[in-house]
Amino acid sequence: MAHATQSTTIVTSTEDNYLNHEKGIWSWLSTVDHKRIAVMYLISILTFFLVGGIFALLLRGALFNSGENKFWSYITPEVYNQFMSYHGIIMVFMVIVPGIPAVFGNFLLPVMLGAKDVAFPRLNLASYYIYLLGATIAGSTLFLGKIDTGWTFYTPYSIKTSTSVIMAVLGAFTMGMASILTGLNFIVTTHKLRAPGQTMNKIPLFVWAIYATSIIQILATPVLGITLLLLGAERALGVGIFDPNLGGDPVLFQHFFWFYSHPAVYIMVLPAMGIVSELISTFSRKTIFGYTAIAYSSLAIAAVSFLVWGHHMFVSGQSEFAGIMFSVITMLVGVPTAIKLFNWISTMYKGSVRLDAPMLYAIGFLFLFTIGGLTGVWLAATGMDVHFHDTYFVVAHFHYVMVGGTLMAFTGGIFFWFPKFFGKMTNDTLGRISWVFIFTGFNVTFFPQFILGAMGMPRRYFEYHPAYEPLNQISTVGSWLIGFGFLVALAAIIHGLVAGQKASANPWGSKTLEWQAPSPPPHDNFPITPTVTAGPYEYR
Amino acid sequence: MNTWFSTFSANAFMPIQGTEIAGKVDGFYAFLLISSLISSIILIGGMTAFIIQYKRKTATDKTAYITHNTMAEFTWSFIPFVIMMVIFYWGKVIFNELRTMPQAGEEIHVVGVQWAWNFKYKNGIKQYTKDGVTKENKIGNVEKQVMVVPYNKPVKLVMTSNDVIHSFYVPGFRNKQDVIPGRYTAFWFKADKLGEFQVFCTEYCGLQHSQMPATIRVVPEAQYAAWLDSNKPSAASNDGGISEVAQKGIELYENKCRSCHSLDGSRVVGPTWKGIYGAKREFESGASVNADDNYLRESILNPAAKIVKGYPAAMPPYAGQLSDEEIEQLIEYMKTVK
Amino acid sequence: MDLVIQYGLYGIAYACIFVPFFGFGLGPPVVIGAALGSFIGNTYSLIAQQGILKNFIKDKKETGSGGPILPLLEGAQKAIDGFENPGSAMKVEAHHEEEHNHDSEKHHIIPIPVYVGVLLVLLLGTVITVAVAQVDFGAMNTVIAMLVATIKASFVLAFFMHLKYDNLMNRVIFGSGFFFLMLLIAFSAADIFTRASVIKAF
Amino acid sequence: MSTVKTEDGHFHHAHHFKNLNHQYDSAKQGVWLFMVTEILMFGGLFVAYLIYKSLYAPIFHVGSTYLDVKMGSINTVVLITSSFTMALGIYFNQKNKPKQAVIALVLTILCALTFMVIKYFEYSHKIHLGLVPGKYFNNPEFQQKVADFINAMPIENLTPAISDINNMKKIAPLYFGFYFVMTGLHGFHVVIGALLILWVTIKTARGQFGSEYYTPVEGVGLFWHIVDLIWIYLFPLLYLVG
Repeated sequence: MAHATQSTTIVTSTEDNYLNHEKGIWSWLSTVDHKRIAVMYLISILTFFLVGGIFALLLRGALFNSGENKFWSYITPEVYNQFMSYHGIIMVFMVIVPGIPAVFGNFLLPVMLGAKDVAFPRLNLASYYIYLLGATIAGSTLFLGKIDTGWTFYTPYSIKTSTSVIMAVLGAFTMGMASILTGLNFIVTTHKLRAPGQTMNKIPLFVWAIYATSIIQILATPVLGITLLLLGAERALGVGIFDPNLGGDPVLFQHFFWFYSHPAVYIMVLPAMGIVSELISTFSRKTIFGYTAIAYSSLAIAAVSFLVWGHHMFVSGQSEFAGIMFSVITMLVGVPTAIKLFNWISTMYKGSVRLDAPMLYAIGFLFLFTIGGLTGVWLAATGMDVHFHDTYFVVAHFHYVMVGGTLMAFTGGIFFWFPKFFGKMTNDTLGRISWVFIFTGFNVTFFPQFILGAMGMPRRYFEYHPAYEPLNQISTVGSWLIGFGFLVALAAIIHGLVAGQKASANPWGSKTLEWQAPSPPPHDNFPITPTVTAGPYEYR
Repeated sequence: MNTWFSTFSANAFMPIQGTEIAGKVDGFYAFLLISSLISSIILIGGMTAFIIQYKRKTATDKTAYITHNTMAEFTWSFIPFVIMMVIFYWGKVIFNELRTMPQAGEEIHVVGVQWAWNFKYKNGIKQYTKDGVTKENKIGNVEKQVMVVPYNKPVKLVMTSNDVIHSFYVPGFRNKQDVIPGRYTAFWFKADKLGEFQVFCTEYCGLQHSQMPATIRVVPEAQYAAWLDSNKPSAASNDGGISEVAQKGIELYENKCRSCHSLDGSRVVGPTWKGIYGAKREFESGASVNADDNYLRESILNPAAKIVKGYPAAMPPYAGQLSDEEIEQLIEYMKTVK
Repeated sequence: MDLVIQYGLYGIAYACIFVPFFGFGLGPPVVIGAALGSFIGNTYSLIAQQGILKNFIKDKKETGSGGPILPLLEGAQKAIDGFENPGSAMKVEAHHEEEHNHDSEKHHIIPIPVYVGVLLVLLLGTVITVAVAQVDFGAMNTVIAMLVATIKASFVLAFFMHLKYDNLMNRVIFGSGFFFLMLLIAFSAADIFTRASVIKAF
Repeated sequence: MSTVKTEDGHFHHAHHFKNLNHQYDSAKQGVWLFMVTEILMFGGLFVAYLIYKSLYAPIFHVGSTYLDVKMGSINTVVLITSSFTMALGIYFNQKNKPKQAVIALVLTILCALTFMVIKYFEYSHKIHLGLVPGKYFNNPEFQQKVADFINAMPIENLTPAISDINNMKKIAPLYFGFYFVMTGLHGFHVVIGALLILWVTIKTARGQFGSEYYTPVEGVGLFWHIVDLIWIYLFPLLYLVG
């Protein structure tokens, strides 16, 4: 445990905490307290997640059967393409990329480092409003001209289509800007605001994961910025850089787009790995196995993620030499991921494991991320990817690592840090029930899609070959289970807010620094700034 | 259910192998399937074993203070590294075979247009979708283009697209290749099974992305030669006595105009070309004129100038994209559309 | 042990950067230089900034299993400390202890004549670029133009932006920007210039 | 919350930092991280430019002959002097001389404005000639020049893409697509830089900076030097080496 040598025996629950420090809605909207900004992010991200989830259910409903009598008759191919695009854009740009870093990174990074706030508090608030601005711009396309290019905006279709692509692209650009500013804030906080005595190998693994994510955010998002700007210029002025009739090369657009978007998938999954390291260590009451290995493999993943984007383009007209080059380096990304998985599982060895709701979500992460990771290796092999590219195999793969990985860890994180956020305990049985529904529903939805992919069903298809119908019907039923599971999770959270019993400062007996601050922590996090003398996972 | 799926044979859930390479890909698939199964058993099995064995008994259990173990950490980073290098190399060998074009062999040209695959043979046979895929053509009975190919002979497809990126995917051959406007890409196969193979478009290309299938029909050598001769367009008859210039107009119509203007009077996005030449046109601005050469040329170069009443101003200007000679061919063709 | 892991992972990362460049032949010496340069720069910053070597020596001394290399390492540590802040080798202990509150350091102020000198160099650089461009050296034109531009840019960076007097972390941060840009160029070019040309037979 | 000058002339640093120096170092590091994102954004444009320049060399060669090297060099000199005056602005703030600092900063803003005026002339001249990106391009004379240039090229360095003359004539406006996007985005950054310097000049005039606390001036200065740095690379690539 980070022994705080000064006696910080928790003063009886100080009435003054960050929630009731100031009253009134304006005190929330104009706050620069990183904890309040985290709560505001949580609310926005959960709403966008709800909207994205509804689009997902509509999509699955539309794909229930193919042919004349559609399950949702009002969904036409045009409406389906728009739903498919909105599900992608909302989930990627509004929920998963900002998700864990903005909510848990904002709230926990300063507390885990023993700091009073992030390095640039006003910039933190500005990033939240820039994120909201971007979300409203992209969201406004729902009413002004829709968008039907998918979240990848591939040219030349995104140049030719008459839907409002410039609006959506501007929204994505602005949200990218917010993501850069958050990453910048977290890097400087980790470098400059650590508690006295807390060297880089005494910080919790969650901070390492957020640090690696912020590095990717800083180095990858600008290239997405310029790509989207050029796409806007393409549509407005006909600049011709990505437009084949004007001499451009659409494959170059894919290079620029995936130079951001593959590191972006590591922006999505690395924070989730950070959360899982915390959960596994706390709920096995055992020091993490191979701290340095996990910390440095986060950095290794961040570094190698910039070299592998070509595996999205094996069949897109990319040269065979480039395909082979990207394939060999993509295999290297698998090594640090395998290191992490093995380390988490050996943390449980000789531990004392307790399956509360957060731990169940961590176990769910390990189970689903193993399958997701392994199928990723299949797609990295060029010979196999030619058959699987742009089929439902890929859809299943990235849902296993994104929903199975990031969203499982996100929900697990909410249940784990709920006492620290709001000072109340959530109802554990409701949490476990929600896990059961989400876990089974997830497998019922997405495992059949691996088989559909092997059978060759292409992606983004509204009408599919009758041979694919039975598996699609199973998948749609599964999606209702997931929907119900997340509703139960929402019920557990609301129940916690309304009727949760008072939480002590350290309900789970965890050893990292944030559990030494009272929950919910006061405005300046710690009555006295703690001095750290030992590692973050000193369970005996 | 269509029998071209072999559900419970060795290559579980993979479509019937249409080429020899498909067999190799399925072998690789079986290896990946088994090795991943073993790895997940190790990982998930180990996890569940630890969870059950080390259940928490009291709130303050004593746990072992193990921080790391170099030997274990080295093995479980080196062994996956080696397995992955094997997977990479095996994949590379198959990829190389899929992507090295045969020297000799039939050459067929494939043109992907928004929402149909068109095929062109050396001796001039054109499998073009005349009026495009209409609304009610569900996948079950859509009018699919058929590419007839010889059995057990290498066939090379030189593919391009006229508007957006599509992707020519034949599940039976385990091969797919994007078709990119402004560039040629190649796709080859040597079919070693008779019958019909399904072709999908797997790169998102808009409204009817899911309704542009095609079929590859593999026929014995002799039957293929006979088919080629019987369908060869004789030089004389060129589609009902249209002049040479208008003939070229068809090609331009297929590439550039078909997705918005129909020939049979139905409304797609823009007005139909049926009986357009000389007809009276009313405009949004209230003025009206008979559709002569100048009006048609102006509407092609700068369509926003005169918008026909009741139609959206959605046509992009073609100034600088079509040469005068091409515009001439289009107008000549429009005259023939009755 | 963690040194082994750290440099092992560095090895993997740099191996992936060599693979494309060797295959593509984009001047491997340039790439090896850049990779080794940033590798050494990073290691140096770890040693100078975070005292990794110092802890390593301390551990080895405590366990008494230093062996022959210990004095060597101590010499290296002394050299690095000497280089890091000249003339105050003795102060190094104090410097590392209170890592965070280094009030003693004043912000470096560059005298005006130095600024004027840099201005003249930049103006001269512009004149040279324009003059050289008139003479046609064929492909060399681009190389010369980029060379002069880089010299001018390094002057702006070093003096106008105080990078010369800044701590190592900011230099590494700024350098990483160019490094990742080089990755984008190398890999996109590796694809675009090695595409098989497909020709129509009829 | 932020740093404010108290009556006795000292500055109180933001409460979550240990001291002014700690805050200064953190702020500097934050600004440098933002500079990396600027470099990477413009870098993306340079990458696209270099790739297309090597694919369609004649278009870029003939295109660059249409650019006025005189105006470009004046603009370079203007931007370099503005960088110099910006550095002086920081220097005087470090020396606690707000009056000279304000003069230096105002000079920088003037240089920025002259840069934009010269750019206005360049743009209006090109638009007048019809040399604009693809969709609105109508200057057949430029297309013809590209065709003549290719015909005059020696056979051995004719790649298949270049030898297709009428295609090259059709895609010739690609050069001006690049020209307007790169210089336009840079110009936009010059305008943002000028506004930031204006904000900092007002604060200097109000005496809110001193030798202990001048971080905003240094931050804006860094941004301005990056904008100048990008022009140092942009000018030869577009104007000279086409």
